[in-house]
Amino acid sequence: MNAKVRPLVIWLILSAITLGYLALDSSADDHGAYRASSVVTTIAIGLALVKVRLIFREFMQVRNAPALLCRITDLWVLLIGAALLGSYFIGLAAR
Amino acid sequence: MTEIAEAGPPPGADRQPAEAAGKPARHIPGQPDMWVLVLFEALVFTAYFAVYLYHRSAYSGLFLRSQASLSPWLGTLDTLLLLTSSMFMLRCVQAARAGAFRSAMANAHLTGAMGAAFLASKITEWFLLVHGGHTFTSNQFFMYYFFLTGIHLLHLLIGFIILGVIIYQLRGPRRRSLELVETCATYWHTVDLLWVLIFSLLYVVR
Amino acid sequence: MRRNNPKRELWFAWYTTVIFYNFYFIVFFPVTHAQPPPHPYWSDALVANWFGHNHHGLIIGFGIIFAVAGLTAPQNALIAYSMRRMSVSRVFAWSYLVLYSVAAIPGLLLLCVALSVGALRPARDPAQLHWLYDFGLLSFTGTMGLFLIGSLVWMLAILLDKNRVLPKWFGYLNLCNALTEVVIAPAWIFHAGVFSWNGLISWWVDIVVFGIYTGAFLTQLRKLIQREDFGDGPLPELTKPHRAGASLAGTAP
Amino acid sequence: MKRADGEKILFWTLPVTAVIWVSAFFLFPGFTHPMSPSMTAAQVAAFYRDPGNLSRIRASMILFNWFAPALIPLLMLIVAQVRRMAHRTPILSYCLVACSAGGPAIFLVADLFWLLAAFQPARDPQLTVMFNDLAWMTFTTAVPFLIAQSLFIALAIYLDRPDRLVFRRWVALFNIVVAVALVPAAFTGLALSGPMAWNGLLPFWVKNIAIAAWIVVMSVVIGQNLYQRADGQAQPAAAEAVPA
Repeated sequence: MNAKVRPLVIWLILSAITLGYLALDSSADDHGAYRASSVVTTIAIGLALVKVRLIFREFMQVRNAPALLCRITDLWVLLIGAALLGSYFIGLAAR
Repeated sequence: MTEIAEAGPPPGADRQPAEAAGKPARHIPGQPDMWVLVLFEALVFTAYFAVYLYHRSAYSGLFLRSQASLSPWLGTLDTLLLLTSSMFMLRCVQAARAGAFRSAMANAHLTGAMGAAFLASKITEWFLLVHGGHTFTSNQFFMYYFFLTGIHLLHLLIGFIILGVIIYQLRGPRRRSLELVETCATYWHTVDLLWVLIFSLLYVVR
Repeated sequence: MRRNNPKRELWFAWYTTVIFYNFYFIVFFPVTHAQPPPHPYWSDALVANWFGHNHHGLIIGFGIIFAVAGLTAPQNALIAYSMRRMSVSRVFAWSYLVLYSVAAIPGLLLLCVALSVGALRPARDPAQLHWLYDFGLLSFTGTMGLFLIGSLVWMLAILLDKNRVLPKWFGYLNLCNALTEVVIAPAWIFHAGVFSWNGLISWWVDIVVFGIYTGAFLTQLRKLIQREDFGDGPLPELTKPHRAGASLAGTAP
Repeated sequence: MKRADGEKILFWTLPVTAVIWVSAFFLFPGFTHPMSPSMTAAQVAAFYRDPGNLSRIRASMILFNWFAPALIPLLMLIVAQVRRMAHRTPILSYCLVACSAGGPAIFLVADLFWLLAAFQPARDPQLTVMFNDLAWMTFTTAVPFLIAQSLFIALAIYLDRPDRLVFRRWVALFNIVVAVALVPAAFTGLALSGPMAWNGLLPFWVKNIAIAAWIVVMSVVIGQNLYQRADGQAQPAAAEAVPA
């Protein structure tokens, strides 16, 4: 892909995911009243992690970095995901 | 963390020869040292997020009711503004790398403009919330909301200083350290990256 | 330390720092139980009870701190010295030295005085004990600006330095440490919860960051001393009697 | 001739400081017969309410407030001497600078509590006791930087070149003795009466005499150095024959 077009494409993907959140948002609600939903939470966190990985890879150009940095950033995405989902579900269990 | 710092080229090392030789050498953009900050801050924020999510699921009723006072539209706008700023930042780095300093400068200014728009939007949101009676001490949700958005905004303000460094580097023909520009860009993207997480955790999570 | 070891002053400062942190840890954690901090939401009676329980630990522990707190000076001196080796103005070193020296009073000694006075007479009116307790712990936790500005000064010096005295990543780590001083600010507002003075974020997350930062600067300062090359040359004043040692970054006035 | 750098002027402020110091010490009614920590609340309140005492307390503490910072130039004169020593780094002079802010500043906190105690003597006696305790504890335990600076001076002398010492050896020894004499005061909270109480032998008499002796001795030594240096300046310093 052309280096000039590529940032634009990535930006479009990221923006589309962001707008997708709005749909996700309203799907969970009961006529304006917010309802708890583990599905929405998991999807929201998952999508955020996809965006984070895209930002790492494309915007921060880890794509062209040594493999070590690629691995570390991927590990970080997994780590963040595990911590977020873990704390959410532990909180649910502790309720 | 030390390994990353030592794995890359030493700070200030000139890697022009490798590129000139036509080898697309894999390299870390900017100082590898900046990645220590990025990864460390990402972990610190993850700790904040984990504490927030745990409390959130333990008291979901209060959090859901309070969350309804946030405007998902404003949050989405904020996210789009920062994503756009990050795109301009990437283009700025690409232009600087290609030696197109005029274009790099324009993109740096666009980055700053998007960041400023985010700042304005955030302050507006805070203003509206405080007017609606929601403050830092109102309840658990707003405590986390103002803390997370506040500490993120502080990172953004630091980002403006860093953007100033980029513009200063690009302006003087004798400066133009590509390494510094790339280092600063990495920081700017981190601000974006953290916001992406904060947005989904404060506005979307149920 | 060999008497003629040219780095003896630097090693003295480094080892003193390590010794001080050992005292600090032993006194604050197991001896006085001032760390992790007790709860900010306790009633007068519970606070009075805490003072009664920890009477000897507080008096002896803080007695040790009163005896050794001056050992913080070599640490600040060594860090200031690291900045004198850098290609930055000496203003940085002096600023750091003053900031961190002043910080010892509100950030350390006032806590020791207030809690010692509380422990002195556990039968004192519980409301007054509570005031002493708040005074000590808030002064300790809530002293932010000195450490914040101090860390930023060191960060800026490292990032501007061209002599590569300390690695840049450590410069950035200073920013992380400075940010914990912002995160601690809500401890002045909340009596309970994650942002109170013993909260999950304001204390636990911050102490982990501080621990990593302390470990990092101790190792980096150690490496700095190891790299330092004074050779076996004559002492500065032997070669040039007047205001000698201009060649040494530090010795010039 | 050495150009006038003002160090001697700073040095000669010390007698004035000493006058303030001695008068403040004898003016404070709680020092000549140091107040016991075992006094009851009523006794402490009566001490501050006594009109004769009250004006003496206030006057003496106002004087102390002027005295403590006046010592900082002395500390800086010591730093200037340490800089002349044959050290490779400024670490020890930095250490002394770091200590010089701490010592007088803690003393000022104690001074503040005494003045607070005396400001509203009609208040609840329990509160007056608390301010009195804070003042005495701060005053008595205000030794950390004094101990440290004595040890740093001793170390600085030890590391100086033996054949041309800036301070003579006994000054180092004297400083170590002072540092040791100050240590018991740190533990004054252990007892409300006896030799370890804040009016007892170790935390009050030994500590304060050690501090007084330190100020006097260090002033004299500094004065000697300032004048010797001025005399010796006529000949080049290298003339002090160093075996090559």
